Amino acid sequence: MGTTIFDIGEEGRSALRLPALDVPEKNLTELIPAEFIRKEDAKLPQVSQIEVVRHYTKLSRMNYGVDNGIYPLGSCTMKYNPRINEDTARLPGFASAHPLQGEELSQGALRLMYELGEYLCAIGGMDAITLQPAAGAHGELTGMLLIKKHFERTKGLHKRTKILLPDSAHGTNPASAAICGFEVVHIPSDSRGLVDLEALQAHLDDSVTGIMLTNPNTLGLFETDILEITRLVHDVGGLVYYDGANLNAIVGRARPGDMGVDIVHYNLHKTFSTPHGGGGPGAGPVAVVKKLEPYLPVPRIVKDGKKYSFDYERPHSIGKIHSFYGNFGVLVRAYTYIRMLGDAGLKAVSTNAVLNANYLRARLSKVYKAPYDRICMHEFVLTTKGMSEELRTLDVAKRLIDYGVHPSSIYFPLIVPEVMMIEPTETVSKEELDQFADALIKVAQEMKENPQILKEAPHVVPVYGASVRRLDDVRAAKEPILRG
Amino acid sequence: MGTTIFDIGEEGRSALRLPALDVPEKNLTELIPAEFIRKEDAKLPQVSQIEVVRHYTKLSRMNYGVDNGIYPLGSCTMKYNPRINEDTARLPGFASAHPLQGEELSQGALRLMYELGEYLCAIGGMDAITLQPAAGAHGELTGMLLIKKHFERTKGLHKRTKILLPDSAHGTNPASAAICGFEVVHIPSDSRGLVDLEALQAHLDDSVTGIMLTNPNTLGLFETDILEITRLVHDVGGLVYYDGANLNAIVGRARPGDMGVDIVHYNLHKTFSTPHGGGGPGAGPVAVVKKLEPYLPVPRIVKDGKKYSFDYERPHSIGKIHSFYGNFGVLVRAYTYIRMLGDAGLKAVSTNAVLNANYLRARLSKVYKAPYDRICMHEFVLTTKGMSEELRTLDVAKRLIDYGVHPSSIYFPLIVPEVMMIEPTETVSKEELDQFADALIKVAQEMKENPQILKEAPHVVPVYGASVRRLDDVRAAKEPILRG
Amino acid sequence: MFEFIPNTPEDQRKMLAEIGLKDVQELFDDIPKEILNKFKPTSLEPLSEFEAKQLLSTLAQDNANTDDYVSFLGGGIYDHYVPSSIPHLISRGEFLTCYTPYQAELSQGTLTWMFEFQTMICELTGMEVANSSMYDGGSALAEAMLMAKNITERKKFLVARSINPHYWDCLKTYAWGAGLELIDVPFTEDGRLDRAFVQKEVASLAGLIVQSPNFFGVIEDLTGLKDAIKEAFLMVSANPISLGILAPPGVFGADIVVGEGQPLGNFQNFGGPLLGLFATRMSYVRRMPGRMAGRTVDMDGKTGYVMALQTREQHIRREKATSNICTNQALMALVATIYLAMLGPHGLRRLAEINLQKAHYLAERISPLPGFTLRFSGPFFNEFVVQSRKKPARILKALREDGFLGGIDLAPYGVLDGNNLLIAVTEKRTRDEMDRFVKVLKRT
Amino acid sequence: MFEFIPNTPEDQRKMLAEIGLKDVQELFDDIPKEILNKFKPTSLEPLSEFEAKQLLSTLAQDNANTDDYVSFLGGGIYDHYVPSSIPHLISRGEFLTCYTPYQAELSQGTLTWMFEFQTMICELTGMEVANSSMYDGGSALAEAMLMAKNITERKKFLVARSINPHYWDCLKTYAWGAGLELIDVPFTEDGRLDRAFVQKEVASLAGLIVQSPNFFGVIEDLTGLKDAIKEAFLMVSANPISLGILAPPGVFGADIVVGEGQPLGNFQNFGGPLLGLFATRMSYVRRMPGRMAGRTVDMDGKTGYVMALQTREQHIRREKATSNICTNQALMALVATIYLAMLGPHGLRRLAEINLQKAHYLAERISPLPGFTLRFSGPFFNEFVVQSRKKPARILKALREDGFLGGIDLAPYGVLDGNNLLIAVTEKRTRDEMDRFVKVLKRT
Ligand SMILES: Cc1ncc(COP(=O)(O)O)c(C=O)c1O
Ligand SMILES: Cc1ncc(COP(=O)(O)O)c(C=O)c1O
Repeated sequence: MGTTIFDIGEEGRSALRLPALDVPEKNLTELIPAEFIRKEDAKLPQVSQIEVVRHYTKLSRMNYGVDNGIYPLGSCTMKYNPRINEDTARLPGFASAHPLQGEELSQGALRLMYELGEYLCAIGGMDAITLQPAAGAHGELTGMLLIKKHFERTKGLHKRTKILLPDSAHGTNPASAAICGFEVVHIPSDSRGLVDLEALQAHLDDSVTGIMLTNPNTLGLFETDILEITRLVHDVGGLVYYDGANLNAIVGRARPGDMGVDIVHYNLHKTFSTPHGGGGPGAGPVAVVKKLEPYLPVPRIVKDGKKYSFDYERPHSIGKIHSFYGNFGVLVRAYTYIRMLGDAGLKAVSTNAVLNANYLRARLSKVYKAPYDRICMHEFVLTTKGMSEELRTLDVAKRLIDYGVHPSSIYFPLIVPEVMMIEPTETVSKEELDQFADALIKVAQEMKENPQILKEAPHVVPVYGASVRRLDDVRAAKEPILRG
Repeated sequence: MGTTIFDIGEEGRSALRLPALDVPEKNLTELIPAEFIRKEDAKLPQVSQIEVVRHYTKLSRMNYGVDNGIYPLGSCTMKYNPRINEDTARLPGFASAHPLQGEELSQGALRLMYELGEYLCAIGGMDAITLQPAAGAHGELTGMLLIKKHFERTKGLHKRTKILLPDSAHGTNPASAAICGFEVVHIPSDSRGLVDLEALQAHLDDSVTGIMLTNPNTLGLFETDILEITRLVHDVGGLVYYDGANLNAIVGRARPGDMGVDIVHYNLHKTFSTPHGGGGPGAGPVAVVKKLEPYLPVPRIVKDGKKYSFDYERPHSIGKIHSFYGNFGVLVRAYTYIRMLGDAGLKAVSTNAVLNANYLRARLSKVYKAPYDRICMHEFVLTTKGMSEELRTLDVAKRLIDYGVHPSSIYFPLIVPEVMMIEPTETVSKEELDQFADALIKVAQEMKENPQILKEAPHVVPVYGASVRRLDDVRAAKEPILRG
Repeated sequence: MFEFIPNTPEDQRKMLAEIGLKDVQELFDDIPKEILNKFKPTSLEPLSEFEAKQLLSTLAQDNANTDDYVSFLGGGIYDHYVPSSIPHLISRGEFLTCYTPYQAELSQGTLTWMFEFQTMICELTGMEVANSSMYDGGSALAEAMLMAKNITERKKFLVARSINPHYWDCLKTYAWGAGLELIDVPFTEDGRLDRAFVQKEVASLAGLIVQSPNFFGVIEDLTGLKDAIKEAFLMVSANPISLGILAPPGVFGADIVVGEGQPLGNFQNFGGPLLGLFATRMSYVRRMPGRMAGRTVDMDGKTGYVMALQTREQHIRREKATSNICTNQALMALVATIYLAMLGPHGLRRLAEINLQKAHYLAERISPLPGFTLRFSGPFFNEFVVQSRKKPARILKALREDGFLGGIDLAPYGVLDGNNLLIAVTEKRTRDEMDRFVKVLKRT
Repeated sequence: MFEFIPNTPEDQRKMLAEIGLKDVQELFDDIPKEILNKFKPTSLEPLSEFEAKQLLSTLAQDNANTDDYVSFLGGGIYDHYVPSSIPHLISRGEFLTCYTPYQAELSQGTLTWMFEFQTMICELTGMEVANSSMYDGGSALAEAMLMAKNITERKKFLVARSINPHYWDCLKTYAWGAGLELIDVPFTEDGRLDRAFVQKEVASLAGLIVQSPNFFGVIEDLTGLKDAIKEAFLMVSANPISLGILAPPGVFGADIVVGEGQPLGNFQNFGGPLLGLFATRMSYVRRMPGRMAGRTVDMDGKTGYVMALQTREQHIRREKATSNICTNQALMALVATIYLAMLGPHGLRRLAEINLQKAHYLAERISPLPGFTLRFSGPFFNEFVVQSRKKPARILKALREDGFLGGIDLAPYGVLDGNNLLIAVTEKRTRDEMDRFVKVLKRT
């Protein structure tokens, strides 16, 4: 372990023969002034093709993905990534299309984007959409820019400076708002784990641009007062931004648009099954109500008769937020998924996502503390607080690894101490849920009987499991070694 | 471990939705007599798609392939399988072509086969070829049938009944000959490890159809008397069959056709880099000298101007030996490989295959006994005979697994006791050779110092290595459980 | 240096030093000079991967394929849908680049799926034991014949003339090689085996070879056949997809069941690689060709798998082996395993039903057309023979121009008089495609 | 049941019993009835995988692609050859289906390649530290601007008008959002940044943004720029392939180097997913956006990797984070890592040379043609602007009919007067293709 590709190979090896230069070769300095020419080659690895294949095959085996077992990261919706998505995204007409080849030669891609936009609007109950954002946070930023544009256009920007955020919000929410210069005001959660309505009201005035709301929230709870919240915010002229990261809980049965929200982002890499790729790419389309449509990024994709085209003539648009049209390849995957599921499938997604979460909650809340012990949506939180003097949730997570399953999200949301945030998704079987629950229950027992084994976890185990023992994060922060 | 797909899933699950039936559905018994209809469904697994993907991903991780490290099985040429081969073989024009779509619509496939035949003839120094055999043994059988046909046509079959085989021959050789009813006569090897010329001569008379010769032989030695051997066999009217499984040793620098052989089979899954697939598919084209061409299987691929076609009008052909034209997808891979290498690449293959083998031999013969300690070709044999009272080569092999490398072939060829037959191929790096040699040398030391650890090997180790401990073969033979 | 060969000149220098040689040429001193001097290269220049890809793409584009054409071709190879998961899974290096599981502890993946495959093939065929693959449907049938010969020690075989003529050709070749006698069994007007003929030839019979659905797509009546031929072997070649609805040959007393496994999730591959299926009775297991995985335990008593009954095989038994097969069609068997796991029992049955229903839909629309009749009256699965007034070549040409691979002209096979087209219909064919197909037929 | 959802009705029943509910509807009781009642479905019927594949294939066929056309399109996205090994390796489920390496011990594969990637990007750019990806070249440039603003606490940026106009559009959007002032720096007749203009605007400058090779393909002269702007940030966007032969921005004192990593083995993907590259000085590492892997040791002292300096990131620092980025473009960074490992130092240099030589070959053949001139005199890499007498739309149409994607018409960008075509040449273009291209130009 620890071996990088730089530790492999020998001077002079290469893994790819280049096509022959079939034009007369000129002296380099005839073409480029000598002072612009690189003096020393970049120190890249020198390896043959088999060494590349072996090295990255080996690295892959030191990873754990959805394909390896349950991966119940809360707020991440680590569902199965159908292989058909990969194949459709790699069709040459998609993978080898150039973004500037012209509308006429891109009708298939434009139609796909147009229709995907329509589907997402229908799923969200919204009026118009941009597919440009490359991830959820990028969508949030787009949303903040839309809010800013709205108040600029309606001449409210001078006094409207604040954005309200429940304290359970994901870190990207405040970070996105901050880029636009909005002042972030945190709204506490109440004992139900929901937005504290009184606290909200206390902050509502005409200095507010709006609220960013995650629903179901990051505790896995549906904001039951959402109609009241959106009304209150609208009453002071504010806009409601809906973080749709948790759409998996309600897809096919309830729509943000019917809750009074103005802007919503979707995470295609969560709800719509596109693979997470070790951290990305994703896609974070943003849908809006009619009145915000003029501000959406350019180009928009429009349809005229049977012809699709890019519309750049949008004087009030916030402009572009991606070099081209967003993560098109991710859009192809989501399109494929939505078409395969249809309405019945989409509804089955939320049904089973919520069922699975509640089943786990029912089994685990007997052993761990569920701070909000009630029917949850697609995910729920537990805490180890009070279960041990010496052990933390981190130790529980690391010990879970020894049982061949991936731990849940931990230490998020910030408002629950020693939290585990568990989202099984609809694509795990009951047997896998039981395997995960059994492991977690076993670990709870070990907390009492054998705390040392948790502290030393994970242990290195065959086939699946850790490839190293517990790693020293502190050292990595103190003396960062960030390149070889 | 031990879990099969049948142990997973639940009644009612399925991993694939079928296309809707878009024609009016009739009652089954209107279409098929009731007595022909299956009463009970086949008991197949009932699993969702994610369960399929997880199960087979997990199974794959319990395997070790060329992609995982050195795989020095003697006589198997476990070289790197370039990924480009997979991509060219899966081009729709190849993978989704139907064998009976007609010559006119198959010109690309026919051209590929025609040209591959030409290349293989040129590489082997032969006159004509069939690409039909699906593997080496299938090629051998084809060769035996050609010999039989030759003597049938030349009216020699009544007296010619024997086939000569060096005792170092691969088991497929005698088995293939036996199918044709030939009597197998074993020729012993002499002290050099080569065909004993005297013994050969003693058996040469007009009862002989010919000889099956592997060259370099399975001890990794070039039959230095080959010109003499082929001459002697020809002198009594016999034919020489050349088992080309070991062509990797000489490709690009010497040709069976220049050694006086009449028939040669190639193993495309060895010399020409097509993947072994867990046991197949391979391809075993058979090339012949001019006089045997009329007997080659139908159809032959012929070229007329720019047009390629199938020729079935071959009255003296032995007939068909494959449902269609052989393992076409394997042929595409070999074609790709040969075109990428060109002459310079082919020569570099044998240079480095032989260099690597000799390097390992030089290092290892200091510790293990090399029964034929001289310059070898692409492979060599060692024995553990005399190194330990209680340990066998099997134990050495199993212990090697603990070091993360794949053992060599063992117990073949049969003429060397406690043999290891080591073929590194040209595609391993010196570092990997050293890693393998170091491990084998370490194990030799352990044989003396810690025999028990060898007996208990392999141990279950993380990332790579065994997924189970040593398995009970005897039990599997005594009480065979061959299905779940 | 070449991308597939790691050795650099410096590596070579170090290695030669260890060996005690000066030059790589010396490694080849054992090869007689006369041989080396005769060497002639191929005159091929090396190509970069990109150039090779371009070249192969050009060749591939010179073939029709069933993505671009709407295919009604069958005759042993069928245009079924291959689920995306399959190529993805079998492309994993650990499946693709390993060999025969010689070291069981490093091959539990392969051995486990082999065991699964064997189980599934037993289930499909109604037999007790299956091997883990043969080369193809044709050679599997030939191997069945050789096994029957070995067990019965007889040489006379009856072969239904309604079997796939490509298999029939293979049988002839093998039979000639092994000195066996093949007697053709004719078929009757319904397209099925002439049972009366069989009755007359039972004496000293080694076995009867029959295919169902046969080459004409017609389902043979296997009832009572085994009784009729007594101790002679009943060998049945079956389309595995059809076994989703058809009673398995095992229930009719078959001794050996073989088949072509391509339809089980394998691409058509211009006819190869294919997948030979082979199953028999447990009592014959030690006479059976081909590799098998068996369940056992490891030193800790944990379940694991090994290659079983290797003493049948050529590397141990040599000229007395049950077969010469060594390298088989493992990867295609893995494909079939995953395919059957994906479908499950209900899926396989439904798939068979869809094939059946669609084929009958098309047959019913073609048979009333003037100039076309269904050739046989027997029940059929997903394939049928149409007799036409016009030459099939002309009809196929018209169809081709409209984007159809319209079927197989049976003229070259010489088994049927007149103009005959073999037409197959899989689940991939839509009603719309079939209706358009019929329109073209009408026009011709 | 759906193939992606394992639960059977029986599973559901058991689970509901454990939860203590009767019906799945009860799980959704928290959702206000008014909301549920308003729900409207999309009216999409489920499709089988086969049907979906057919549908998507139809859509894909409705796009040109650079397999079927000979492409001279660039402008930030290039038709380089993608080696087969790359899609195969990144398709391994363990790479494809994992997420951000939150549990380092189960993510050593991802963390190791991140570390490798960071190292390679440092090597290419001549910088000290790199993150593990941004969304794309455009947003990477915008993030560089935000970082410069945060560190310098200034708001005025000079932006070379010769940068990619798509990036320029992104900068405008971000700048407006963050309240920054952007001043365009014109370019001179050789197609390069007007240095005199820069000199005049140095006061209270936060940073200068320049691209090299710039949008016109011209290599900017970066010498002395950092000295000219003093403590203001020099931000350079670079084409990573060009860095095989061009002196890295680091040697010219760049503070931040960004770029579009698509050319490093990624498909063109109709413009996404792409790969934002981002590198800076070690002294700014704690102000840098994006994820990074760092080397550390495990409990046994063995080397391993973790996510480093997470305290910069939004999940800890929230509104004070260096960026809002969370999900990034990891898989594309893995592609780039494998690509650079495959090429090696000599391969990358040679690849850059081939691009350069071929582009110049074509430019030299176009420039003497009547009605065509090279627009700029400055040195260029693999792309150049041709000014034409005729309208580019007409020229492109003629080219298209001959199978060429002939270049980018620069009219819509409004940065150049007259008729201008941007033409890119990669290693995939053969001399024959270029000669045919020139013939078509001659004809038009
Ligand atoms: C609730 C919530 N909002 C926003 C995000 C940010 O989405 P992304 O990572 O796609 O930028 C996440 C991501 O995990 C999230 O869980
Ligand atoms: C020397 C030799 N001959 C023949 C064969 C048989 O080839 P195949 O396995 O392709 O049938 C082998 C296979 O290992 C071999 O090593």
